[in-house]
Amino acid sequence: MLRWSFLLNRYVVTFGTIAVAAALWNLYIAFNDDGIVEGRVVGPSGQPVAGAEVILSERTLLVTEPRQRVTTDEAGTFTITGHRYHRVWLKAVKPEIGASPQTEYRLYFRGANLHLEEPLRLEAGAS
Amino acid sequence: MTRYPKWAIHLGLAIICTLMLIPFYWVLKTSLTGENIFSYPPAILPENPHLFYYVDVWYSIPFFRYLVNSVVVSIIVVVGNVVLNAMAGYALTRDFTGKGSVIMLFLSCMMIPFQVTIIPAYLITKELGLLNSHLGMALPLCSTIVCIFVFKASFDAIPKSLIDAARIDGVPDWMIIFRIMVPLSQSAIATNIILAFIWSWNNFLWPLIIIRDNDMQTLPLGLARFLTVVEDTTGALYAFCIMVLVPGLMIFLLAQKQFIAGLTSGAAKG
Amino acid sequence: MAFAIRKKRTRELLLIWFFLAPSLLIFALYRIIPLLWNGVLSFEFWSPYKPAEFAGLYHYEEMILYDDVFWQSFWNTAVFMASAPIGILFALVIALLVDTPIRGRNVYRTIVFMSYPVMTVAVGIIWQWLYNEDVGLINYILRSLGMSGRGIPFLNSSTYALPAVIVASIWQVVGFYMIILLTGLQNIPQSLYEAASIDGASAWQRFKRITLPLLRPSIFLCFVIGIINSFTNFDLIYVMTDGGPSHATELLVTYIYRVAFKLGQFDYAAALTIVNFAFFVFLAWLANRLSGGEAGAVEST
Amino acid sequence: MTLKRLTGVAIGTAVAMAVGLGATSALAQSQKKISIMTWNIPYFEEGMKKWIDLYHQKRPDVQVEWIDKKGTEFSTFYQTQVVAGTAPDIIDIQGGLWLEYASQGGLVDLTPLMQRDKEYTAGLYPEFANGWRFEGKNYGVPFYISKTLLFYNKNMFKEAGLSGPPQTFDQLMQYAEKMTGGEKSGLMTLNFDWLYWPFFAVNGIELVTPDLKKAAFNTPKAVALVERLAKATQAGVINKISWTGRWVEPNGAFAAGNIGMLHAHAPAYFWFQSKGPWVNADTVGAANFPGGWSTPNSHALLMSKGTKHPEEAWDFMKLATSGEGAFIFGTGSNNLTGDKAANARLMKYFEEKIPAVVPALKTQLENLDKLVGNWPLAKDAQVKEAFYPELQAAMMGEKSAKEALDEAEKKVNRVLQRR
Repeated sequence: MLRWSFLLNRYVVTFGTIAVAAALWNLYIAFNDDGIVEGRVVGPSGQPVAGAEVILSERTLLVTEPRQRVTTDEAGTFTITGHRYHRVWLKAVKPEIGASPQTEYRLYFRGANLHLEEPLRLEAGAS
Repeated sequence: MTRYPKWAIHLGLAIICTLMLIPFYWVLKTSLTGENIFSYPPAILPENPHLFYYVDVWYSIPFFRYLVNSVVVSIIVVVGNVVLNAMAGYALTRDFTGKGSVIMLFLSCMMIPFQVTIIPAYLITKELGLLNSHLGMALPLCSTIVCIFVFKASFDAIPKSLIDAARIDGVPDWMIIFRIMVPLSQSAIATNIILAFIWSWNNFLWPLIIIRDNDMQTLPLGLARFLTVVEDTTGALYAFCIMVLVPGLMIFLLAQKQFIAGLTSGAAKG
Repeated sequence: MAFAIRKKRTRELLLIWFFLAPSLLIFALYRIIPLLWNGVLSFEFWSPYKPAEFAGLYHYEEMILYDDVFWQSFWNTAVFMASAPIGILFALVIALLVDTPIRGRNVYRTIVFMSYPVMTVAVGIIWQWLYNEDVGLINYILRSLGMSGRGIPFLNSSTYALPAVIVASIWQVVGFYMIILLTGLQNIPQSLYEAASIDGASAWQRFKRITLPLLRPSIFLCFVIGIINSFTNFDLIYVMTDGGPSHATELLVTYIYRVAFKLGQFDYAAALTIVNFAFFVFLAWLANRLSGGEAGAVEST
Repeated sequence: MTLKRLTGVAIGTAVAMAVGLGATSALAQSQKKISIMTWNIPYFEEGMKKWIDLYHQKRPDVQVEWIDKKGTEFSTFYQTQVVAGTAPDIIDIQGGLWLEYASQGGLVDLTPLMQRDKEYTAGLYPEFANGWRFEGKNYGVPFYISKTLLFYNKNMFKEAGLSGPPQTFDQLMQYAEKMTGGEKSGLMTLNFDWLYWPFFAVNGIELVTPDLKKAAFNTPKAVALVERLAKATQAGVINKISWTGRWVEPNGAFAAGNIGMLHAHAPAYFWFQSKGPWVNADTVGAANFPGGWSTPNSHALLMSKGTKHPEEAWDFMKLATSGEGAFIFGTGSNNLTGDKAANARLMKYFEEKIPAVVPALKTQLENLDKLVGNWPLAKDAQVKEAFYPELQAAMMGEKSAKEALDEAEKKVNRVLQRR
């Protein structure tokens, strides 16, 4: 029983805690890095917009490059899967209504799942 | 020892610590906000702090790979310092002809700046076949003069009677060293660990010269990634500085108790 | 019997040299051979692309007779070295304060030491900003207090640049000094102070009679580190000012690097290296002569 | 005892890690290999992959190694490699560093290759290609180009009642004076290499005689100019950082919005734009320096003398500096290249993606006959070192213009005459 007590010194405890934390974090990542982005697109007055195009872009040096496009369904929701970035830019466009400003979302790891609390709001006239 | 009131000492130390901490605070603040530090007037408190610059650092360079390299090199350096310096330090506690010259030689070696030795040192490392290797990065730092003297002083402080007694009992030299002297010099070992770690961890120019392979780079070499001229990398640069600093601080905090004691015997028992 | 003693002695000598060998080997490979290489090069015309030619004293003549920058960096190095006592004094005050039995002194020690493990490049960048003429914190404070109208261009004036760099360098190394002094302080037996108190010595007298003399080896070690610093402190200047403005902060070591790798005169840089080294050896000899016992103390620290 | 145990564990870990890592790096050494060393473009990773893929279409059997170093450590690393005989085959160089290598025979003369591959050479701008010519031989092919221009803060111009950029040097100084006051100063220039030389060129001052043997700058006109600039600097009309800062400080100051005009090269735009959210086409203008003078600050690809595979390296150089390869580089680094066709494509790309930078980029291809500050001096670095600190001292008011120029003349002549 006493044999294990030598493990109770600050070196083992410190590095052990770090190792455990790193392992837990990696475990968390493993379950949450499917690269899913879910959200809704709404019009200027807040009504869901079907058939809007949502563009996910990545920033390369100074310009943003579109990487994926999806279209919203009846309820105005959309799902992007399989992105591999830790910073994504999202923009929704529906030519008849307008466009949402391109917004940056930063993530804690590559391919992190993202559920948008706030819907992308189209602004009339913008493109 | 002193008759000053405690609050005065606390006040004095608080002022000094504030002065020492201001640059740290600014590095930390900028790493959390990424604001242009050349804007005026400077914002004293961070606005909208976030950790995403640390994420950027992690992905901008192969951080984990560099970290592993840095750790490997530092471990080699630390082990080298502890073992080799202990040996040299022990040798210097004994009397022998040429001792004075050896000490003078060590002292003058301290004064040769590394920058003037780059080319020949590179050629030598090439001859040894150690280019692009962890050992090649570590070797020049594997024995350091200050640390040799720390060991020497620590050994000097061990009562002669103890060693003589062991000798009379017929205990061989190497056993005296490892069974008596080393256990009594924990503080010198701690000192060696901390200093060797700091020096190796922050070493920049030498790895830069001898490493060509991207897979072999150490953390300080990642700095270049954050000093390019076309991108705004201020926040990431400072986040990077913090990330490189943390291990050094951690080692210091862990070994602090022995460290302070180690330098004690190093400095005063001459 | 005499034979046995001699045999034992031989074995001991073997052990001693065996123990010294690895360290000596490392220093030979990475310090001494490169220094000799520099020595040979300093008498040649050499570049990476051409075979060497004998040059005699050409480079030394150039340096001493024509090279103003050499002389300037020489004096700057001397000033840098002479500033070491300021840092040590500052460190001594801190060490005395954190040596008192107060709560949280470990926290104070850690904070003061914290500047030492920081990458020098980071220290340089942050101090560059602190000193900035328009937006730097120091000028911001000076202006907020109404002490100066336009900002002081610390790093851009040949008057302030060297002191400014020295302050940053002291900031970086003061924690290291403090630890050394603190350990020296802790080794002074309390009984000495008690005895002095009984004799009615004042705090100042106790400091002068007991603390200072017993702290001399530690202080001397700090000096040695300060002197090494002035010879090898390259990164900080390289990042903060790159030797400017107009070589106002050029030290010998930065100048040698500049000459070798920026101006491509490796042969001339080698001559500078040799002079730099000779300068140090002279200093060491002088220190030895002046302080007698003290140098012995360094040997044993 | 804790420490002892720790040491044991540490040794074990270190050995295991070293062995593991060593094994991976020991693989694959037998193939033909060329290496390219670039100058502080670590972000070009993806583009480099594309380059190598393109290259492998033509030469599948050649491995390509990429090394990137920051400008400050570039020459240290390179010259060490040269001494050891392991120099990278291709190097990307900026400024005058190459002159010293070329004059000592450290670089491959590319003239025969350029003459052989006429189609490739014809696609380059002759003015930029000639910038890499030393004693009649071409040592480099232009890789990406930039030269100095004048950025101006339109907000400050408006406040001062000015419209449009200055056309003459006198106007430049007057405008700068008008905008100066309080925190604001009218003019700023970058000073590294010879970037400030247009100030001298516009006033008809030459650095050296045409045979490059003697200093030619110490004239009454030059003294008057230096006095004028120094006075303006003392008055804050020219911001002092012009003579002391390197890159971050001057561009950072412009980004802070307190500088009327910034004399810098095109890449500065991206940098101060990233620091100053206010920067856009409506607030920052770009124009040629009065008289159209500019100092090129271009990069070229050069070949080390020690290369074992000159043909393979040359193919890579051509790929990187023309056609698709050049376009990849332009988009990957936001630069213009030395290839005319690639630039035409790049301009379209920038007009679509970053229209704000287009005016600045346009100046880069204008007045190509008025490039200054690019003398083929074998001791360029030493001349710079002899000249600039004196000029700096005069600008900071520590020496009179006359004294400084006299001293500089003496030093420059000494460098030019020394062996």
